[in-house]
Amino acid sequence: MNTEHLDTDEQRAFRLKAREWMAGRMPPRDPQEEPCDLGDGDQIAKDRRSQRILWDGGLAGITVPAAYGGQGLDKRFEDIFLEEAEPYRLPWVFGNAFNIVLPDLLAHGSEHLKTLYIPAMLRGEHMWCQLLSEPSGGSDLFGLLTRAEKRGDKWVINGSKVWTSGGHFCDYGICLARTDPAVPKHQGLTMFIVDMRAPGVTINPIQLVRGGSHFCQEFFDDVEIPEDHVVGEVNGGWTVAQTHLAQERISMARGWHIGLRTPAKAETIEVQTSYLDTARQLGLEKDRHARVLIGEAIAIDAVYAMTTARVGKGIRSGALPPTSGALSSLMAANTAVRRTALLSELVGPAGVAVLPGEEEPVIGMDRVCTHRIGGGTTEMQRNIISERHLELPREPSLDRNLPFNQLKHNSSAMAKS
Amino acid sequence: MNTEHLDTDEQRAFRLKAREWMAGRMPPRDPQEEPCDLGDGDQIAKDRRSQRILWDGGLAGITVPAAYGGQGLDKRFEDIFLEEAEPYRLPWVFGNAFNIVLPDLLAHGSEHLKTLYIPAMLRGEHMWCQLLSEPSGGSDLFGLLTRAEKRGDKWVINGSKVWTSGGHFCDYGICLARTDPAVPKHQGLTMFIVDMRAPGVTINPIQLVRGGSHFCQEFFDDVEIPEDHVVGEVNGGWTVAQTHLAQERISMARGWHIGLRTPAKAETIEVQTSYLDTARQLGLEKDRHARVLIGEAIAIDAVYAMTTARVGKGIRSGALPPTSGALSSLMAANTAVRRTALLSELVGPAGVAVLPGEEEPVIGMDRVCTHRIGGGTTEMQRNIISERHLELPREPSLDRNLPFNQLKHNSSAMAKS
Amino acid sequence: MDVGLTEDQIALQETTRRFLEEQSPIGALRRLADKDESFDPAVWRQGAELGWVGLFVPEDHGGFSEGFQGVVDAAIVAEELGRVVFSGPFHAVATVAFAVAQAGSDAQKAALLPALVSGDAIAAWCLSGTGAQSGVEPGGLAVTTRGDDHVIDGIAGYVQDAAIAQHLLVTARSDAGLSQFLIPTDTPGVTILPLELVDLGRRLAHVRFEDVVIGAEALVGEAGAAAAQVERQLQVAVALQCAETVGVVDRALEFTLDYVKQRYAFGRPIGGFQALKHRLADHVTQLEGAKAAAAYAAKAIQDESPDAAIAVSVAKSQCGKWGTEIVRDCLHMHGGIGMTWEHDIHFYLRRAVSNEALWGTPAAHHERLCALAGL
Amino acid sequence: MDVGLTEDQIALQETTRRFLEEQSPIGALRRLADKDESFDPAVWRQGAELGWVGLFVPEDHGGFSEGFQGVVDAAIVAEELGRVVFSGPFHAVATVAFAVAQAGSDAQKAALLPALVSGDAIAAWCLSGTGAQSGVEPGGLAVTTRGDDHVIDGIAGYVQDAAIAQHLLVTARSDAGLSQFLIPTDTPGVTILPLELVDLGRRLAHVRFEDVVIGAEALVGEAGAAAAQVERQLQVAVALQCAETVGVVDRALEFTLDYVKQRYAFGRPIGGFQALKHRLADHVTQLEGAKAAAAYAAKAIQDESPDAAIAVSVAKSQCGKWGTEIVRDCLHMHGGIGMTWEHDIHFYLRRAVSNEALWGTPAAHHERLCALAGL
Repeated sequence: MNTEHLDTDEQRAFRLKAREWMAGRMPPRDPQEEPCDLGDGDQIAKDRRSQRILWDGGLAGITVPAAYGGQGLDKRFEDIFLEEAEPYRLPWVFGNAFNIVLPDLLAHGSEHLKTLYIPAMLRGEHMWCQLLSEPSGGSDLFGLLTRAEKRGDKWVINGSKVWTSGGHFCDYGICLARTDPAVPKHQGLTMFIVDMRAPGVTINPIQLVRGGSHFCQEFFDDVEIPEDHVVGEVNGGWTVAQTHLAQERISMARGWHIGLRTPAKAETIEVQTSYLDTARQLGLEKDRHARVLIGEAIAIDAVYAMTTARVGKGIRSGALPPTSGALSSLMAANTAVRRTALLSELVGPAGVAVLPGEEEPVIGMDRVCTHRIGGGTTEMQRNIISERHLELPREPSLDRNLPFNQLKHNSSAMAKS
Repeated sequence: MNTEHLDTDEQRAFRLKAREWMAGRMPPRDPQEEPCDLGDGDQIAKDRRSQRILWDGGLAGITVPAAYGGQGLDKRFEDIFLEEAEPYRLPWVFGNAFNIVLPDLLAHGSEHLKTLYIPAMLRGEHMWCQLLSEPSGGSDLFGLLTRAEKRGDKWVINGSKVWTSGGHFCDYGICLARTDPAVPKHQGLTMFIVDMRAPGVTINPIQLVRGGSHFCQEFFDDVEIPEDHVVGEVNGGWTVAQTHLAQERISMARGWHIGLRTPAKAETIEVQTSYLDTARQLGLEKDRHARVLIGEAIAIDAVYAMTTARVGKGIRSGALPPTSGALSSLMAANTAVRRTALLSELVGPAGVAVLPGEEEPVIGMDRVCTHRIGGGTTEMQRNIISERHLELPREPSLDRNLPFNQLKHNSSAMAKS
Repeated sequence: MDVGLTEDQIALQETTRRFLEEQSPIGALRRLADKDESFDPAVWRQGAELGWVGLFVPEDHGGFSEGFQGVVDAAIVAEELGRVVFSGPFHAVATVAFAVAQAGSDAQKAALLPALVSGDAIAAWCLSGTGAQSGVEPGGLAVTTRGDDHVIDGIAGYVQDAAIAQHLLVTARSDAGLSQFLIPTDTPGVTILPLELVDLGRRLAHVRFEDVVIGAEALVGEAGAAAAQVERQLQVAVALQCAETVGVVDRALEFTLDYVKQRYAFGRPIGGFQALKHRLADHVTQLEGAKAAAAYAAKAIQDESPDAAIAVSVAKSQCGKWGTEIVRDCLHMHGGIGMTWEHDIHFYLRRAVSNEALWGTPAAHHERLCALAGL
Repeated sequence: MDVGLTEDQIALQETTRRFLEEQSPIGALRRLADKDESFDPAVWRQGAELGWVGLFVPEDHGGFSEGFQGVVDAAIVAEELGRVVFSGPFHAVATVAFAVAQAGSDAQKAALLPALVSGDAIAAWCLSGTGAQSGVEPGGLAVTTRGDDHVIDGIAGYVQDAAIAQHLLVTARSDAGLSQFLIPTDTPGVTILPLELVDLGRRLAHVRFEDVVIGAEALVGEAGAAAAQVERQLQVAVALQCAETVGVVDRALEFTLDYVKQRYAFGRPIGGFQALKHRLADHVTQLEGAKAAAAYAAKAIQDESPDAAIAVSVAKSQCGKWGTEIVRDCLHMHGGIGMTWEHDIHFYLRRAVSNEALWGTPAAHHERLCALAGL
């Protein structure tokens, strides 16, 4: 796994510096720990401290230009850093900041915004969220209704965003809003930076079916934004969003959390021993039907892992287009649904009722809660695959060319909001 | 099953007449016999004779007006006839004639056409086919390309029809053709009666994957049709086709072949004993996985039978709309596909290879050949159910309002033909 | 279940629906769950007063049905209960009322039935053990004799409403065969072990029997000869469960259809996208199958048809499998909002998933179908 | 299988594809079937000359691979064979060539391998009996000793190409364990019983052994100690079958995509309807899974990875199930024309359905996965 033998002298020096600096300073990795709970304030505080440690050691923003506080090194140095960081918990809560906001700013941000926000991000001072989805439209991102109007030298935002991971812990958000409703829907959007503590911002956690509430809904009530806090061009938000979404896909494919991306993952089939344990507990080891169910669960897990690895390899080598991540996403969803059905059939009533000890019957609740909605519904993944990979005709579009406020549905919706 | 106790005196007299006439004259029913093989000339000849026997006994066209050679009686008499006919093989090869052409003619035909064709039909003299589907469009019936042009006092037909059941044995066909390509596709159609022996008609049997070839493709090369052989209005073919398709659906739902419609079907769950025999032959009686597979096959068969019965009852009582037959059709397709998968898994290699004796491995070939395409693909059934039953929005239509010959795809297709 | 209902049945359906919409709408379940409660005793009593339990009880014990006549009507009620994911102890009480009315002694009938009919008493039905196959056949409890008494040991698994019941109808096996006993829940040696559930509107428990000594007067039917009556009870229980699932799915599909017609994306109602349309067409088709199978099963039991046992397992196969499949996709079609506690749909999915797993998974009923077919 | 191929492998793929397109296109199979023939010996010989069998044979016996090195390359060839639903005896000959190269005596290697490599000889591989589980484990034949000789009795089931083979590699069980023998097909007591097939481009037979007496020189490997070599052969056979299925599905999807882009209905290409688009998206996703799993399996065998056995059964699960599912829907999307003899698609579906059922159904491999995982 370790690629130390490939190091140049310079790389070797960097490796030793990283090794030495992190030893004793960074918190150890706990394999049992949830990678990232954006509803857990303690974890967030710990990760802020860790990020500051990396900054102080010259290990923050390894590939970010030095002008914005980074190290200005190439990708090889990041791999070396990740190898050396393997024993530690890296700060996982900055996923939005590093995976999405940073590339948005580097590609489209003004010098002012870049110097204002990137170094603070690298020091672990700011947590970021992305403010894209709205209650009125999930898959139809660019049909958003949140309005931003220019009043004097300020932009004033009104509307609502939803499914914001960790919204209530965030300092800043990158927010797409409609600045010109009189043009077709893609053309009248602008990307802003919003101070989440600004007057008029209300943040409500969303309670999920299974408990937990690291998603939030935000309401913006005349929230003022300085004129220079536009990322990219006014009414050019769609272009910024393309960068944004591409980065999101790439990050999902390679692993959202820095430090969970192991540069050369061992490729061996892992069999979930819990399946076997369950069969033994139920006395079904020799039951042929149970064995068929378990064998299928083993197989679909393995196929999913192999497919993800293959798609990742294909994207990296250029053999597959970057949108191929949709194949993995769709298979993840289908595999999860099938797995819950197999395990439910295996355990029968024990899937829906258990003696106290756990908070809930896990297998049955998995069955209730396994849905691929966040991060793009299966429908959107199938659209991407069929239209971009298979080059099948696009859906007839009824809203692509008309001015946004002349679409019947929107005119009433915007009147309400 | 027999409803003799409900008879009025008149009905009783009719019953006795039917009973007496058929005894010794009609061929016996063979439960093993395929109901109708439109590729089998002997069967067709036999059925022509049987229909003539019924005619001679005053038992043909029981509900057809006397003016056209029928008995002019109500539905109750038909039920009585079917009860009495139970021991015999009724003439099954006239499905198209009685289920579809007869209602088309009664609803839309001129007096001339009705007197010309209905009595001959009832005497068993003519076999009919329907000439609707074309090679260029399966589900999109009304996108048909076959042209009919008026030349003097004749119509002249050019084009091709396909999936005609028993085309090579038929005397007449009812044929939908385009008479005005300069209007939207539904508006320029006309329904004709075509003499299948006329010059210019070529009939080719289609060889299917599994053998058998009771479907044909017809080519029309300047086929002349008398001017008075239009059913309904010129350019009013769409209206006639609505009657036609509704009758087809109703007939499918109640049973295509007269005599296979038992008026008060016993409602008991029938378990396919072949499933059990197969398990025993393979020594899998006690194998739990095999039992789960077989049990599911038993269940889906039963659910399909119950659903068909329920839908039929619902349509008759008005609780369900007439299009509800689509529910049965879709379930038939889904059930058949699932059944073949279950049985294939049960028998393993014996599904794809057998010792000689049968012509082919039945279970595996069922798996290859089980598709619901004819009689409306599953996609069309799902459209009917979602748009008409669930009242979901119709598909955006790109061809409904434009003149037929201005659709890009058609202009090139019509130039070719 | 609108196909083939009589006028009386339609009236029963409408009365029940109106009562439930007023007294026990789905929102009530969320309010109960927020308080960590699982049902409202007052609503149950009112429902009982409407005659829900009396459907299985003869007139002289406070009800209004003889024999198996109440099964189809009870299925109509169960379907309505499913539409609001009702939280009261209908299945447990109805099954025990049916059992005692059919097989109980006069003393048992007189003592228990009027109180069940009025909603004053709750009874639970102990059938199976705690294994993966629990729910399709008797198991878990063994009975021996000690003098004139009967002694029960073992664990009855997944017993509905045991924790709120005053009476238990217990099925136990001896060398002679199956026996059933009607005993108070507080009989010494009986321990109720409540379970954590997926379905928040229901209560299940394992019930442990340790040297539980019972007098002969507690026998329901003949000692060692209860197999046939137990089978009938199982049929009633499963048929009512299937009818309930039909109600769950029917209602979930209804509001999902409303939702997809109103929710816009890309300038169109999402219900206009063919991918959703076709899935919904499949769902309504399988729901029609579930309605057909559930109705057939109830009717077959009521008519004492020879295929009643098969019909019940056919119904469970269809309702169990498609109940979960359809409601799961209904949730999916709601998108993000379907994943929130505030939306109703998850309560429907919880009930569908639970009904699939309890009283025999579809797979367990498939095996049973083989046995019933003689394999 | 384009992800991760070396340049040499791409060249092998291209050469094979070009040869097959010229010499054995899918239409050739229809012409053979119309004549009631199942393959063309001349084409097989030419294919062998391209090196298809030599991939498993060391240089001194006419081939060019040592050990397990040929497995990935052979899988590339098998995938190409799948794309034209090739009818020659590749799987049988390749598996026996692998077996003899790995475990045969020097005399056996010298006698058989050059003739297999050149296409002059055909050999068949007898593994299992005739039961429903046939194909995943040895069975059907028993061996006893009589003096220095071995005596085989029983029936080997579903043996590919036995009817055209001059040699049989036989797996038989004694009390000591498994043994393998290489014998001429015309050995006294051996009867070939050809079967009727779904797949018209393949030949299967049951092979009956009645008191078949064989000398010790026919042993392949040690008597009673062949289990490990048989397992390896099974892995190779199944991995090649999976690779072939990938080719079958890949090609069927290719021309189905072409078809749905060109076929118009309701003024649009039918491939523009979302119901079809979404199903095709599912299919290409599962095909990607099949490609990943088949490639992983071949590589794992070649690398002698400890997870090779599991990888093979995982691949069979994925390729078996989705091969049939996808090609079936491809046929469906062709509408009426797909149901005609004249169209190619049914040959693809026949091969997919057969490959799913032979050498272990997915369900049989699921059970095997449990055993391999220690359950």
